[in-house]
Order: sequence, then structure tokens, then C-alpha cells
Amino acid sequence: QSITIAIGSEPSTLDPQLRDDGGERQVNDNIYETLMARTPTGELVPGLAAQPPKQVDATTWQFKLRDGVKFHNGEPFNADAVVASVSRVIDPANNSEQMAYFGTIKTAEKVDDLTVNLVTTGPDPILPSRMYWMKMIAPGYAKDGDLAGAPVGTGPYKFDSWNRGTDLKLVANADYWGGEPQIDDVTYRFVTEPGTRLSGLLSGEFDVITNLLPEFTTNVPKFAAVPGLETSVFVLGTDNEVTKDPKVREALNLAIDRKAMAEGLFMGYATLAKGSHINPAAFGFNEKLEHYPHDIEKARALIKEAGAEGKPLVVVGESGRWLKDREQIEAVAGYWAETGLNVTTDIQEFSQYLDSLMGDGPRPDAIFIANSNELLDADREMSFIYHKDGAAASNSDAEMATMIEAARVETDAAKRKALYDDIQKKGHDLNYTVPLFNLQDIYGMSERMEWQPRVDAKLMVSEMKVTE
Amino acid sequence: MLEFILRRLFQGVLVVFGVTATVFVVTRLVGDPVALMLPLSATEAQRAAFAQQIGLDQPIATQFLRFVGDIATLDFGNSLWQRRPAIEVVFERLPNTLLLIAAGLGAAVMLSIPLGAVSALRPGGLVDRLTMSVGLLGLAMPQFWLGLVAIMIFAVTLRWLPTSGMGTAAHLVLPALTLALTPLARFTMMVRASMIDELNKPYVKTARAKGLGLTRILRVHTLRNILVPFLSISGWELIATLSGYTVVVETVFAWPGLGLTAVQAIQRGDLFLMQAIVFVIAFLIVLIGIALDILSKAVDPRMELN
Amino acid sequence: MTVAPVLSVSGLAIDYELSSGGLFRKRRSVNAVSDVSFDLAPGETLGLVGESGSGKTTVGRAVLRRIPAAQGRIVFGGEDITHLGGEPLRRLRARMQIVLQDPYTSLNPRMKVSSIVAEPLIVHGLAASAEEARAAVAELLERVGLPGDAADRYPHSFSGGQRQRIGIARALALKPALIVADEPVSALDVSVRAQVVNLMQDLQRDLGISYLFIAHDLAIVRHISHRVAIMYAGRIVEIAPRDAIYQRPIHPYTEALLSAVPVANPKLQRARRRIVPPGESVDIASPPTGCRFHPRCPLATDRCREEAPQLLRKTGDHFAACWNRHA
Amino acid sequence: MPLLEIDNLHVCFDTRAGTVQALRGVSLTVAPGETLGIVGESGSGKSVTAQAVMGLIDVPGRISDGEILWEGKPLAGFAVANAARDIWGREITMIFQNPMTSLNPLMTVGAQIAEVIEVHMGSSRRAARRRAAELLSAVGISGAERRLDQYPHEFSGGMRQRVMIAMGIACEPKLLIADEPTTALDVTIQAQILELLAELQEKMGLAIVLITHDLGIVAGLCHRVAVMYAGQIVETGPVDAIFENPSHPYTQGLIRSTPGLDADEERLTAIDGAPPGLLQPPSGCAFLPRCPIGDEGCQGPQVLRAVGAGTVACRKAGEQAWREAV
Amino acid sequence: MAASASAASPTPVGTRVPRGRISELWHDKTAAIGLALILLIVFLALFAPLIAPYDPAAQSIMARLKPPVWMERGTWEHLLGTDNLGRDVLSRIIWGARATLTIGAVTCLLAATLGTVIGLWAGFMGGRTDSILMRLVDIQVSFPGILLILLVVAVLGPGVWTLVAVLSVTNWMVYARLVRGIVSSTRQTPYVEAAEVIGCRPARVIFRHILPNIVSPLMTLAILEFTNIVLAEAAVSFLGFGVQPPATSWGLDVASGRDYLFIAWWLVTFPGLAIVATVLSINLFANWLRVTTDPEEREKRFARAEAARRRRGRRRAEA
Ligand SMILES: Nc1ncnc2c1ncn2[C@@H]1O[C@H](COP(=O)(O)OP(=O)(O)OP(=O)(O)O)[C@@H](O)[C@H]1O
Ligand SMILES: Nc1ncnc2c1ncn2[C@@H]1O[C@H](COP(=O)(O)OP(=O)(O)OP(=O)(O)O)[C@@H](O)[C@H]1O
Ligand SMILES: [Mg+2]
Ligand SMILES: [Mg+2]
Repeated sequence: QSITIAIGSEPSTLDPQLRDDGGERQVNDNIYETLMARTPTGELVPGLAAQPPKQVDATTWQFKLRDGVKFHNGEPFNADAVVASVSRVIDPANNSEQMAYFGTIKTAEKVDDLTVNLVTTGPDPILPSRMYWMKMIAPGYAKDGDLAGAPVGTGPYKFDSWNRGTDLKLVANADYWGGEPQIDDVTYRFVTEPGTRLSGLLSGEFDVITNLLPEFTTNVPKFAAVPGLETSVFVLGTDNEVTKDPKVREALNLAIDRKAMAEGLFMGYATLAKGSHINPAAFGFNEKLEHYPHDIEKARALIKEAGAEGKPLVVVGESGRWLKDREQIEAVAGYWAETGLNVTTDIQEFSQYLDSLMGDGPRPDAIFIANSNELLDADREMSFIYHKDGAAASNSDAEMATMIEAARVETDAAKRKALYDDIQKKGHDLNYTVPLFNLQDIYGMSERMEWQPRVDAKLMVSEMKVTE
Repeated sequence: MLEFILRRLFQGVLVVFGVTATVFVVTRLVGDPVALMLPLSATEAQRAAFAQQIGLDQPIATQFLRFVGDIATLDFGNSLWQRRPAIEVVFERLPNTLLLIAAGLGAAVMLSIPLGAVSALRPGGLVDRLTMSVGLLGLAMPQFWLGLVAIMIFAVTLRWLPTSGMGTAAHLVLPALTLALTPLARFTMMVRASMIDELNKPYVKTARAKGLGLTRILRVHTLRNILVPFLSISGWELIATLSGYTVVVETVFAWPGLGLTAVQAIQRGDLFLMQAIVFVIAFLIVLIGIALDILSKAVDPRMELN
Repeated sequence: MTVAPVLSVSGLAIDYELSSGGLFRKRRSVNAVSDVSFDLAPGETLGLVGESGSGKTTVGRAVLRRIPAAQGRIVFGGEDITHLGGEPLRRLRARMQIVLQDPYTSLNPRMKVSSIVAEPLIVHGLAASAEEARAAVAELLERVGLPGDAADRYPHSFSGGQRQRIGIARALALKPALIVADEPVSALDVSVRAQVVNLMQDLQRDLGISYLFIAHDLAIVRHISHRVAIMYAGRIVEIAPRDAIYQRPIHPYTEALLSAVPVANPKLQRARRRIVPPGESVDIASPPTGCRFHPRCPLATDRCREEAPQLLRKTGDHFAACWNRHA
Repeated sequence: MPLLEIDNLHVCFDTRAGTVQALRGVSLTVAPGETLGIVGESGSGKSVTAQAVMGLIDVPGRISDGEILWEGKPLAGFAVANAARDIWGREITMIFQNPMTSLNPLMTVGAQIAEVIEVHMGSSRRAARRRAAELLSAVGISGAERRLDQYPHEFSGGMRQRVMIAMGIACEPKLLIADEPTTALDVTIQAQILELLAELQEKMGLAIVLITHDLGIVAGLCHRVAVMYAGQIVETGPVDAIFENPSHPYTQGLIRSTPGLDADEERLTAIDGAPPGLLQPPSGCAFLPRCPIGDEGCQGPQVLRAVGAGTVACRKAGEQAWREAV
Repeated sequence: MAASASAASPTPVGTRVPRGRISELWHDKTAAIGLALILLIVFLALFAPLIAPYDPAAQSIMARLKPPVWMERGTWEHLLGTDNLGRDVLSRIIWGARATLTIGAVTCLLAATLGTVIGLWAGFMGGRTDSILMRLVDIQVSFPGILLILLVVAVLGPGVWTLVAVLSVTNWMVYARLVRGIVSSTRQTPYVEAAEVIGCRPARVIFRHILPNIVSPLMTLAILEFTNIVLAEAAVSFLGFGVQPPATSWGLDVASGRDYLFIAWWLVTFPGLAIVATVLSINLFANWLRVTTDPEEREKRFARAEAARRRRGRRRAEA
């Protein structure tokens, strides 16, 4: 059988190691494999590794490799391939955008044909998770093949053709070590507009479309929703005139009727964020926290108490980047206006917005972001938003920064988890952020498709089935 | 003739130079090229290296000369988005756009002449009023809207045609028709109006006095006279299509042409790619202009070529 | 001793630019008129005849200083005006006026007759407004035989002949010494034509105006002119008092021209011997060498082909430019 | 039997301002081989008459009354338009005033001449072309073969008029209508064209209707003259009679206001006033307001009646008193 | 046949007094409708704050995607329904008229002023100045319009005023051409020659004799160009580079309604119809205006109507 999947953007390249590019990943996830993998529910399991890695010392992790795996071009997958893959990504000359994930890796050493040691610059408890992100390439093909245009991996699907701008086709890998997948070939179509994707699905051209709007779940033949990687949140400027008062910040959290928003905006396909912006599927998520209640009376009282009535509050955001971003921003601004603050929204053009989010200028009172965590580990989101030096952080809490740094090098999983719980509790109590929702990914499907999407948002064709 | 082509080419060079100067002023003087062209995450070192690479440290005149030199050698730099030479991306997408335009404008031309002629024969008649109404609507309908409505009706409700993308001939139908409507309306009205004018000219009186039938007069006499203004108006439409309509239509139908690429390039802040697109289109427009002038000359021996 | 001429033109040559010469093209120009000389006495009418494109209008416009002269001198009222410009030229305009051919386009359709006729007075500071000039306008309109209510109407409500009268009234407003009339009656019907010609003659008699009267119609020219100049391809080929030209033409072209004019008398016309010169008029952009008429001339000799004849006195006031004819 | 007979022709033009009554009862005959001159004031309906004969009156104009007979058979009207097409262009042809615009600028001269031969004579393209070349020579254009492939703009005005004439005589018609064929041309060229017409008539024996302003042309070329005024024919007659002894005061005035090349009148005799508008033409004599001898009696309708060798539409014509009055 | 010709009785010799412009407009139904629509839209735009039932930006999460009133779930509170944020579609369209008309008017004004000045200059100076200026026009006309606009917007950032500026700078050429054409042809007309011979100063010649000829064609052109601006603004806003939220514009509304095309057709349909109605009514009216200010065209139109009327009459007679 063949299916057609409509994805939002065309890969800019098919080189799996250089770009941080959603379109590229959606295709290459089927061609390449990684040492570690995740189950559809997010549990970290060995992939090309034969078993979970062992920590040899504080900075060395040892991976045993699966035997008998072959690349599509016949090259064997072995320690050399891993070393070549790792070295290529971290080679500064390649200037890979994925270094955000692999910055801690110092080197890879071959132990024997099926054993590799990965050495990190410091203690790195997240390394196994990181290796879930690094695709393994064939060393020979990397030298003289066309990695960017005609990829060769070990995965269940082989590259077939790519008409730039139009479509890209993969065919099943009959020799796949995990068994030949059910679907024979898959065609990707690149359709930016959600409306166009939907119409393609409705007209029967597509079998799977990504990012279905919640409103359309009733219109499509079939759909599947799964909690996704993105959490929407407002980061509050804790040093700003008005928002430096914790009472004000608390009021901002209490003013919002998250349930109504989830129902109204997302038709229920959004989970209320529980006290922080950490993804519930991620390691380190604090299950004990509850979402902030909706209590507009108290919020008003708090604002009055803080003497902030009529004070200006500028809400910064963008439009069109994330699901219903503007809707969320404007809805929240509406709730906040009810507390008595003088709220204005500033929807910025994206590059300007990025500057507001991560630039050196003064921090906005509140800035919207839909944060995503591909590694499903709390470290990244905490460093990004809670750590005072984090790119999107708006606080100057040195104590919190220390806690985050401690957790980052703690290799004992239980201890690390406890640390993260504390950090989240602190962030929650001090109202550093206004977390909104953990957004669900919704996929539209044609009648004949059978598929349960994954929490990590990977489009694994080998997990799909067609009933005819 | 040769002199004419040379002169026309020279004017073309002036156009391209004008576009170059405009782009230079806009990107280098109005905007800060480093901020515009590098991603926000670029490091200071990268910024400095880039500034050096495009020669920002040099005097404006030198910068401009370099800019012109690069363009003359079709060196538009690497697309930031696609990480390969921008001109490569442009040449890859250009045929798709040309295909779309050929289909759309071709249909418009083929349909407009009979429609306009028939309307002109009976101004105020039923056919005429119908054509005029549709024409006026065609001129009033924004193409993006028309495209969406067409998708809603023909692709989703009736399921006759695919909604978007490129591939089979069926994929071409909706975008080409959407693209065709405005030019079709404009052409038809123009054919009709000039046909009516032309039919009132003295030479038509002569032809009638020669005892020729109306169809022969239309076919042999007036049609040829309409061709010259028709050529020039279709030239304008072609330019408008190339540099405007396609952007919208390709976006609506996810047609992988230059127009869609332009929108994506801007969304991704890929100014190099955008520049390359603008220049290639400008260049095409110049070529089209020359071709049309030569064609007009072939049709109308009176034309003074200048 | 004759009186000093109002207008004296000598050796006039005029070039037209064909292409304004784009940025990189060389200018091309055509010599429309060359070596034109004539005098015009006060109260005299000089008829200027010639075929289309022979340069009649060009001479008229040059005399009015509407186009610059490439060569030659134009003396008006004793003053050399060849290179006059700016304010002095504007003031000069009061004394030389124009009547144009087409009565339908020579009046601004958006102005009332009173404004049109009063405009010369206003621009020369003789009246502040059309209202102030009312009396003068009324007098002028009466002078050209228009009804009294004409002043408040717009040009479109007048017939061709009446419009031409309005044009003449405008030209008269400043009491000019010279009027250049460029085919003032060509566009008019035969029956109306006579009205305008009569008016012009009356005005000349009463006001002593000189006319440079340009026309195609040899009969009309004969009727109104004291002297007649015949132009061919940018040159005057013959100039003489009226009767001399019509009865004893010297230049072969004049001869042919006169014989080609049909006469409104069947017997006479059928009996006339016609010398129709073969071929068409010359293209002044590429004129033939020598005498410009030689390709069509029955008398042409080698000399005519090589050397352009000068306009020479043949007898008395009779000048002609021909190598082969002498009186 | 006359070749062409026009009987009580009325033509109106519906304009915004109202209905222009361009022709108000025009009757004319043309005999085989004769030259009829039509003269008259601008707007008197000369061209409209010719166009009506050629079936060229169209919106906003219409033939509201009257008949046009060609060799006894009706020619005007919609129903016969198709049948008449073989008469137009073949038996009756027409040349127009402005040779500059009357030829299709984008077709070669040869093609335009050959076209009419192909359509009416059913000749092959090659034969038609050969004939076109002959015709060009016949109208005095040298180098005909080469000239066939040129475009009208490469010809001078006189030559274009010759081309028009070539087209007009291509099918050896019985009647050629020439609507001011020389008005746009210089006197010497005009003389050439007129001579050509006279010559052709002699050779081919065709009848010519010559429309003109110029009494001189009429005098030289025509056998009979019809004088039009305000959409009506006011006088017809043999050319000598008309010039020597005009019966209608308008004809009189016309002839008198035309200066000659030798007469020495102090003043021209002008006809005062201007012709009436045709939106509401007077029901009686249209010339009355300008007429030196008209009186209240002229306010009734005037009909053409025979006076001497011709016909006149003036009730006073032939009266002795009138002769003296003028 | 002869019978049918004579049966058509001669038209009564009646005088049709030229009717007044207004009643003439009234008789041309399409133009009258066009003008009425234009007036309505202008009225809506002028008094948007008073007329619009809601603040166009006021959202209500609970009242999202309500269909128009005549549909099953529609309510009288939102006549044309609500959008994905629960904003009132009718109010947004009314306010959108304001944005569209303002942008169109300002742009036309700027472009027309610039173009007229340059056209006057070129036409009056003639010669070299003229040919250089007109060459400039030729060159700029060959610029890739919308793409260049997009490039500029990419650099300067999207926004209403960027759009207005860029559209003005890319649209002045038509006006320059028109004005220059009229000026240089009017300069050739005999009455201007006469005025100069009389001794009028250049300023008087321009203002008294030349300029009055420009006004009406310029108006007509500006009106027609206005529709082009409306369409260009809509297109650029649709692409996301024009008017930016929270401001409204019809093009922008179509763009944001696009994602909801299948469950809320009204989001795309109504703003789209607003654009169509605006452009169509302007075209209808401008057509009429163009013909009406040109006596020759007027006569032709009359003749065409007459011909059609006569054809109908004939058909009826045959039937
Ligand atoms: N503005 C101009 N530019 C170039 N050539 C011109 C211009 N005006 C006139 N000419 C040329 O100069 C020559 C003389 O023209 P002019 O108008 O003086 O002739 P004319 O005797 O008045 O003719 P007509 O009897 O047709 O009015 C013609 O060959 C004409 O083509
Ligand atoms: N298409 C038309 N629309 C309205 N009126 C017309 C039309 N054609 C001719 N007429 C009117 O018919 C009348 C006769 O016109 P016609 O052309 O026959 O005059 P003419 O005698 O040929 O004049 P000229 O000597 O100027 O050619 C005129 O009053 C004219 O206004
Ligand atoms: Mg002249
Ligand atoms: Mg006529």
C-alpha cells in the first residue's frame, strides 16, 4: 500500500545532522535510526543500541550496538559508524544547528566493533536522551554519497525520490532488521497552510495530515490526538516595575480561566499545564503540582493589594508560529485586563519577537512562548526559562540557578528528579511564569488509516497501518 | 532591427540596474544587512565575518560595485534557508511558475479573443452583457479569494480536482484557472472595446464596400489590427502575473513556484533568496518586453521601434 | 520711395528635430524651410501658396517667433526680432497675431467667448478681468459681425464661420500691425468662406493691418492678396504681384499649379490645357539635389539637377527661382 | 432603365441630442456610363447618400423611408443585405475621402486588392495577385510587382488613392462612387487623380458618382450635377445648364461665392447665415432663412419640379420677377 | 423588406433635452447601484465606531465561530457570525472598510500627486527633460511590482504605512504618463498655441488652458487605480505582509479565516465579498464616469443602447 502524508514544511536538506529542521526530521525519522529510541508513550528504550548504555565513569557512557544491522547501501552498522556519526555532528567545521543538543559530547571512542564509549565534557545524566536525537549515518556514504539529497540510513524506509517543492517519496526497506513495515511506500507533500492540508485530506488526496486544528476533528474522517511536546506559557519579567510584585504575578495566574480556554480554543484538546511549563512526559516533571485555579475575585484583590490598579502591563507575543498563539495571547490579555491592570498587547513580527524573547534588551512584562522539549528532559526547559542566564528567562534568582546547575550534573536519577521537583515548586510558588496548556498534537487521517500518534511527535510510518 | 534590439537591450540593462540600485538602497542603506540576513542566533563572530564577507567595511561606492559585480555573475549568495546557492533554488522553481503562467495566460488569451469578438459584434446583446458582467466580476475578485472558493467547491465538495501541489495535469487546472480569470476579464474587455473601435474605422467601411462579409472582415481585417494593442496589454498582464499574481495563487494552491518561494523566503528572512528571485524576475520581464516589441513589429510594419 | 516694410524676412532657414535624441541617440533634424526672404508692407497682403508640407505654416510660425530660426533674419517694425525672447518677445506679441485654420480647436472649449476675446487684453495688462474688458469685447464682436449675446456663450454653440470670427476678434484685440492667417478659410464651407474673406478685407481696409495669408486655394489667394509667394519643398520658387503671378507665371511649378486648379466653369474647364506635373511632391527629409522641382519639371536640365537656382529678379517686382525661364 | 435609382430616401441618426434627419426625401437616378456630380454644403447629406447606396448606414443611423433600386431591384434593407453583397464591391464600388485611413494599415496593398477579386470573381490567389499587379499599373503605379507587397504607410496620399481606385475597378463595376476622392490631396495630385478617373471611365464605360465640394471639379468632369442642401436635393441638371443658368438661389449663391482665377470682383458674394441644424429641420424650404428672395409663401414644402433641362425645388424658380431680384 | 422599412415609422421629431447628470445616472441602473454601494461603504468607513455593533478586536472565547444569523446556530447578536476568536464578523468588515479606504485613498493621493507633478514637468518642459523622465517611468514600470514590495516589506517590516509608502512609490507612473500625455498633446492644440501667441505667460497657459483638461481623466484614472490599490492591499495583507493584527483589513481577515474554510465559510466569504463589492461598484461607477465625461464615448454608448433596443424591437416584431 501507499500513503500520502502532508507535512507543514519541506525539508531544506535531507542531511540528518546539520539542520534543526522539522520537515527534515519528519522524513528522516523513517530513514535513519538513533542509538536510543522512545516508545510511542515516551519511554526511553534502546534503538540501534543493543541495551541501555552503561555509565563507565562520570563522563563516559558505554553503548553496546545491535548486531547485523545494515545501511540501505549495504554498509554495516558498527562502532565505526557511531564514531563517524558523532564526530561529524560535533565537528565545529560543520557548524551543525543540532549542537544545541550535543554540546556536552567531547568524543566517541570505538571499544570494539560493537561497543562505543561516548565521552562528555562534564557529568551528563541526559546523554542517553541526547542519543535519542542523533541519527546514525553510514561512514562510507557520508564521504562520497549525496547525504543532502539522497539519504542512506538503517531505518525501515529507504529514500526513493525528491521533487523539490512538490513531493518526496520513501519505499519500505525489505531488509529492515525490525521486520519489513506494512506500508510499501509513502509520499510526503509539503503544504504550509493548515486549511490546505485539511482540504487535501477531505478531498482524499492525503492520508495523514499534521497539525489539524481542534475545530476540525468533527469534520475529518478520522483523527488522533496525543499530548504533544509543546507547552504554552507566559514568562513574566520579575524585575519589571509592575510584575516584580509576587502578588501581581499570582493575580495574573489566578485571573485566567484555563478550563474555558481549553474548551473554547482547543475544543478540549489541550491539557491544563500543572504549575509549570515542564512537559508532563518529560523526565523531571513534578506530578504533585496542580494547575492554578481560576479565581478572578482573588486576583482583583491581589492587584488592589499590590496597588497596581490601572498600572500598565505590556503583553508581548507573535502570531502564526504556534497553534492559536494569537488567540491565546489575546484571550489571556483579556482576562488580565479584568484584574484592573491596564493591559496592552504587542503582537510583534517574528524576528522582532525573537529579539524580545532572547535579546539583550529589557525584559517584557509578559512574553508568550510555546516551548517544546524534544529531548523530554526537564533540563532544557529549565535552563531556558528558569535559569537567570537562560535565553528566555526573566528572573534574577541566583538560588534557582544554582539548583538547576546542580541537577544538570547529578547522575543519580532519583536525586535529579527530586531537585527538579523543588525547582518547579519554587517557580510555581513565586509565579515566575504563567503556564497555560500542554498542547495536544492532532493528526487528521483518512478513513483507511490506523495509527496511534506518538508523544514525541515523530511521524513513524512503520507504526502506521492501512486497512483496506 | 539590430539597432533596435541593441537599444532595447540597453533599456533592459537600465531596468535591471534600476532594480539593482533599488534593492541595494533598500537592503544596505535602509536596513542593516547583517541583522537582516543572519539568523538571530548568529554569534558576534559570525556577524563580523559576514559583514566582512559582503564588504560592509568598505565605502558605499565600492560596496555597490561589488554588489553589481556579484549580480552580473549571477552570484546571489547562498540561500540561508536552503543552504545552497540562491540562484539554484530559483532556477529549480522557475519552470513551475512558467508552466503555471503558460497554462493560465494561455487559457486567458485563447478564450478572450472569441469572447471579446462575439461581444463586440452585438454590443449590448445578451452575450455581450453576460461577458461584461462576468468580466467585471473577474476584475473585482481578488485571486486569493477566488482560489479559496474554487478549492472549496471543486476540490473539497465535488472532489473533481486536487486541492494543492503540483504533479498531474489535474493539479494544474484550479491554479491556472484562478490565475487566468483576471487577465481573461481584462483581455476580453480590451478585445471587445478595441473591436468596437476598430469596426468603426474607415478601413472597415472600405472592406464593407468591397462586399466582404462580417466574419471575413473580423477574421482578416480587424483581428490583425487588434493584435498590436492586444500584445501590449498581454505584455502588461504577463508582467503583472509574473511579479504579482503568481505569488498569491501559488501560495493559495501550494504550487511550488517562485511566488511561493518568495513568500517562504520572506517568512524565513532569507533575503539572499529573495534578491535572487527579484532579479531573475526583473530579467525575465525585460526579455518579455523585448520579445513583445519584436512581435509587435512583426505584426505592425508601421511601428517605429523605440 | 516706398514705405518701410512691417515685416522683412531674409535668408530664413528652419530645422525641425525629428527625434529629440534619447539619451544615446544622435539628434536627427530635417530642414523644413531654407533661404526664404520676403518683405511685407503695411496694409499689404502677401499670399503664401504651396502644396502640403511645403513649409507655409513653418514660415508663419517662424515669423511669429514660435519656432527658432536656424538662419536668417526677421525684422519686424524696424526691429530685429530673430533672437528676441522672454518678456520683450511677450510684449511683441501684442503687435503680431495669428488666425488659425481649424475654428473648432483653436478656441478653448471651456472659456466663454468674452473670456477668449478679452484674454489678450488681460495678459497684456490692458484690463484686469473679462468684466472690465466687457466694453472692448462688445466692440470687437460687433466689429467682426457677431451678435451681441455672443459674449456669454461658449464656442461650441457657434457655427464654423462664427467661430472663425471669434478667432479674428481675439487677434484684433491688441490692434496688431500684422496678422498671420494660416489657412483661415480652408475648413469652411464655400458659402461661408466668402463671409470671412470679406471680413478680413474690410478689416484691412479700415485698420491698415498687414496679412501673411497662407492658403491652398489659389482662387481665394488671388482674391485677397496684393502679392503672392509660391513655395515648393521648403523654398519660395516665385514671388510677384498678384496679376503677374496669375497671368505671367515664370516658374514651371507655378505654371503647373495654376493649370491644375479646376475652374468652376464647365466650358472653360473642359477647354483648358493642363500641364499636370508627374510624380509626387518631394520628401523634404531627403530632398533632391539642385532644384527641388527638377524630378517633376518638364524643362529640367543637367544644371537643374546639380545646382539650386536662386530666387532672382526676373522683371520688375517679379522674382523666380529657375535656371531656364527668364521673364 | 437607369442603373441606380434612389427614391424618396430618408435617413435618420438617433443621437443623444435627438434624431438627426440627415436625408429627407432624396431622389436621384444614375444612367449607365454617366458622371453625376453631387455638390453641397458640408453636412448636407452627400456622404450619407453614398453610404446608403453601399449599405453602410448602421447604428445609430437607419433608413427610415424610401427605396434604392439597382437595375430595377431593391437594394436597401436588412433582408436583402446578403444578396446585395455580390453587388457591392463588384457592380457598385466606392472610394472614400481619406486615402490615409481607408486602407487597412496592416495588410499589404496587394492582399487588399486581391481580396476583392478572390471574393467576387472566385479567382485563385495567384490569378488574383496577377490581376492586382495589372490594376496597379493601370492606375499608374510603376513597379507594381514590388509595390504589391508593400504596406499602405509606404505609399503617399496620392498613391493610396490610386490603390483605392484600383480596388474600385478591380471587378469592372458598373458604378463607381467617389466620395470627395481628392479633398485630402494637393492640387497637382488632384489633377492626376481626376484625369485617371476620366480616363478609366472612357475606357471601361463605367458610371461615376462624384461627390465634392469643389465646383471646379464638377465643372470639368461631370455630365450631370445634383445640388444638395440640408438633406435634400434642391436642384439637378446638366452641368452646363447648372453653371450657366442656375435656378435655385442656393446654387446661385454657391456659384457666385466661388472666386475664379481671372474675374476681378471687388467683394465676394457671400451667402449670409449658416445652414439649418438637422435636428429640427424646417418643414418648408430649408434655405429660406438665407434666401434673398424667399417670402412667407416658401414656408410650405418644396418639391422638385422640372424647370428647363433639370429639376428645381424652389417655387419661385423660373419666375421672371425672381430673375431680376437676384 | 421594403414594407418593413416603411413600417418603421419615422421617429417623432421631438427634442430630447439633455437630461441632468443625476437623472442620467439614475437611468443607468448598474452605475447607480455602483454609486450607492460606494456611498454605503464610505459611510460605513466614516462612521465605523458608531455603526459597528462591536469593537472589532473584542473577542469572546465562548462565542467562537458562530455562523451568520440565518444559519441554524446563528444568533441575532452576530448578524454575520463570529470568527475564530469570537469577534463579530460584521463589525470587522465595517472597520475593515475604514482600513481599506484609508489606505486606498492615501496611496492614490500620494501617487497621483507625485505622478501629476512629474507628468506636468515632463510634458511642459518637453525635449530632454521629458525623454529622461519618461524613460524613468518606462524603467520603473518594468519593475517586478509586488515582489519588490515584498522585498521592501521584508526589510522594513510589515505595516500599514510601509505598505502605503511602497504602493505610492510603485504607482505614480500611470499618473505621470497620463498627465504628460495630455499636457503634451494639449500643448499642440491650436487654442494653446493661440494663447501663447497672444502673450500668455507659461503659468497662465498651464493653469488656464492645460490643467482643466487633466482634471477629469485624472479623476477617472485615480478611481480606477483605487481599485488596484484595494486589491493590492488585500493581496499583501492576505500574504501576511500588509496590515498587521490587531488592526483589521479584509485581506487579513480572509487570510485568518482561511484555516477555518471548512467549518466557517463565512469567515472567508464575507470579507471577500466586501472586496468584490467595493471593487465592482467602483468599476461600475468609474466606467460610467469615463463615458460620461467623454462626449464621444457618450454618443457611442447611446448608439449601442439604441442598437440593442432596435434589435430587441425587431425580434419582438418577428415573434
Ligand atoms: N514639429 C515638426 N517636427 C518635424 N517636422 C515637421 C514639424 N512640423 C512640420 N514638419 C515638417 O516640415 C515640413 C513643412 O511643414 P509645414 O507644416 O510648414 O507645411 P505646410 O506648407 O504648412 O503644409 P500644409 O499645407 O499641410 O499645412 C513638412 O514636411 C512637415 O512634415
Ligand atoms: N454617425 C452619425 N451620427 C450622427 N449624425 C450623423 C452621422 N453621420 C452623419 N450624420 C449627420 O448626417 C448629416 C449628413 O452628413 P454627411 O456626412 O452626408 O454630409 P456631407 O454632405 O458628406 O458633408 P461633408 O461635405 O462634410 O462630407 C450631417 O448633418 C451629419 O451630422
Ligand atoms: Mg500648414
Ligand atoms: Mg462627406
